[in-house]
Amino acid sequence: MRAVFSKSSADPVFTASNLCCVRQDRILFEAVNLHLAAGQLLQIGGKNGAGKSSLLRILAGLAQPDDGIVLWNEQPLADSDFSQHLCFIGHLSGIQPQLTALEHLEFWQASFGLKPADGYEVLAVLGLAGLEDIPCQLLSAGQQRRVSLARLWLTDRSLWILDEPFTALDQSAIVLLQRKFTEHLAQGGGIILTTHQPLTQHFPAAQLLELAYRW
Amino acid sequence: MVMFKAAFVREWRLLARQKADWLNPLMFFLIVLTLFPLGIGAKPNLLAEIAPGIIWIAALLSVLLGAERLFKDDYRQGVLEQLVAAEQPMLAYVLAKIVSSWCSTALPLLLMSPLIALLLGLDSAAWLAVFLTLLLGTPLLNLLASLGAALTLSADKGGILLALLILPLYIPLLIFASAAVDQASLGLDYSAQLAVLGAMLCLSLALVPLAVLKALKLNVG
Amino acid sequence: MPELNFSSWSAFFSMGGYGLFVWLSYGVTFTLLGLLWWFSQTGHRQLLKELAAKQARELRVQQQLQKQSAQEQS
Amino acid sequence: MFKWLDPYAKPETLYRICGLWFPWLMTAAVATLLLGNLWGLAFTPPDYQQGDSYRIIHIHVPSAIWSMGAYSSMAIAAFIALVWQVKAAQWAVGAIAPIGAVFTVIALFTGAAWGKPMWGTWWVWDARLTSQLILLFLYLGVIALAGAFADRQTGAKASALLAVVGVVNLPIIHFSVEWWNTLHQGATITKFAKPSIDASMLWPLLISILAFGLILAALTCLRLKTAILENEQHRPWVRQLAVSLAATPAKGSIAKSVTKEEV
Repeated sequence: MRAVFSKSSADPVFTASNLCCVRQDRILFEAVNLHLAAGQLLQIGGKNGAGKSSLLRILAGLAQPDDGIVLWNEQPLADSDFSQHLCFIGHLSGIQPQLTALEHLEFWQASFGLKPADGYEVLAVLGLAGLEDIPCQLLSAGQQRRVSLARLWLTDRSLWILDEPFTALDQSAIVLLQRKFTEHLAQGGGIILTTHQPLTQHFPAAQLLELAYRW
Repeated sequence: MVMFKAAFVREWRLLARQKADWLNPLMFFLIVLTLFPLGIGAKPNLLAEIAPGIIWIAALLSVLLGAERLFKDDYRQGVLEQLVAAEQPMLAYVLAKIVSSWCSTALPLLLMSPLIALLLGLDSAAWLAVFLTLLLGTPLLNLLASLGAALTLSADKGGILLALLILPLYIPLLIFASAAVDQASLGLDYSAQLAVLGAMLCLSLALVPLAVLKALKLNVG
Repeated sequence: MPELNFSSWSAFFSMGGYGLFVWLSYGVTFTLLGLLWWFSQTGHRQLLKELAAKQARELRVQQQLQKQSAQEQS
Repeated sequence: MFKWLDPYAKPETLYRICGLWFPWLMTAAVATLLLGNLWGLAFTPPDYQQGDSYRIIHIHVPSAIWSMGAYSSMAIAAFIALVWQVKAAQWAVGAIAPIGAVFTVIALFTGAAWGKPMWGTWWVWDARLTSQLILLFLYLGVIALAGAFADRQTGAKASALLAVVGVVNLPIIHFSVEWWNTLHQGATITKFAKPSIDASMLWPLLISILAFGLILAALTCLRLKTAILENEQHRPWVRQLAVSLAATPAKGSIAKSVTKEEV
């Protein structure tokens, strides 16, 4: 059911070399290199304003690097089928306050090209039972985040790029999400995320890329 | 197609829950129409003569008024960046947006056109011309307005800028549509003007959604 | 060589009665073109100055950081 | 198509080329402008119908021609920028737009000043004047859009897209305005007869047209240089350039520093 991430698990399928990003005439970062193989997790750390989100947007193909290149299966992102393997959840939740959780799931399933699944089940797993059909503006920030993360339970895509997925989540939700990560990695998927949470405890093999704040 | 349906249904739900979004431009349209006779004078001959211009200017202003919100929420809440990142069928999404915006802003205008004709003292032949030009012209208004909305999506002062960019592009539409109504009120044939409007509609139906798509992508990136 | 059309300076300036319009047009044209040139030119210089100032600022920050690290070491 | 060009070397080379060409183009522009205009003002006979007022033609026609020319070159640059992602073309759009807008204003103003003695009024809704006015709106839209974004790159790309949309619309607008004009043509407005211009009057006009073209080219070079620096300011070559130019200050700043020391 899952898209094949790589031929042999040892090869990095997702590499970025010599990335440079300039925002408002300030060099956020330069000469950033990274690579990710099947079943790997990459954590990007750094102070506020160090360019973590900008790096994620470049890796997701949303923004163009000012220098350097991002490769998927040895092909530049734009020429590859990268976007069909990507699930990107940015720091914006993608939640429309007037719509209910179920209606969100419906839209996401269609936009991922998936067959409609049982939304109630997914939402119950996320601890949102009983909140499925009320407008999201009535949910708390943490509950909205859970709705937003429900996409990870819906999607069959292999590379997840997540910007601060743990924000606003309580301990039980964090554990839930980490378990989902473990499951995804075990199936040969890859995860790139930014977080200030130390992850090496749960994911000893996680790579850590620290972006320095620079002038 | 699945995406089109999903996006369309989503848009309808939003419109049903945010009624002010489409009701306010409609009220604006009616109020502007009332202002003209009050400002210029209500002599029936004069009104009938300037009616085509008034109706069309009011229509394009009210469409512009509702245009800014078109992609704004989806942009602010990160829906657009997710759609762009996952290369989901964006064109279907764009088309769903344009169609639903036409249904919410222009369709009511069409339905109200007999009332408008009554207010401005147009006879039934002129009303038919108003109806037909609105039918052919308003999709064009919505297409171009959505392009303006997409272009100014991440701009600092989107609203007024949107009007500035798009109003000049409306000029051909305004010219041919009001000329058609003019001809009709004189009892002349106006099929040529309708044909021109139809041609412009076909051209922009083919090109504008692509430009909107491009504009959305570069605003998100 | 084409011949001079006007017999005197005053005839030249009055332009057969159309002097106001002719000279107004030429005046506005040359003023606008001149302004455009001037703004483009000063904009370029201004930018270069700003870039130099920005680098000087960066240099000061770096020097400050070096000083701090030297103090911490000693 | 242009991908093989080294992304580093290109803006730098372009900057050098523009710097090399600008003085020559500007000198040629000033020389031809003076030649054409003086010739047209002082050395040609007056028009048998319009008297000396027709001498406005030597700035009106060139600015009108090149306001269109500037828009088309801007749109070509915009098309290249959008299709082949050439950054230099993207910057050229922003560099040309203000020049084109100024040309359009000149054409409009001189048209009005020419119309006053001929038509008895500053403004008539003549097809050409009206399309020129709409062209100005299109230019203003491109300029306003370019400056409306917090992120300069987004602004440049959006205005490039708008320029392309505008150029598709321009013929439609032009023909619809022309058609509208024939429909609403008032009896009081007498159009100019088809110009059958005498050779003695034609030469200065041609030279003036050349002059405005040279002005467009020269100012584009200058503004493009600024745009290159602005967008490439984090590159080493720009940093070196800025430092080396700052090390040799202009006369004004020396005078200032001297007075400061005296105080």
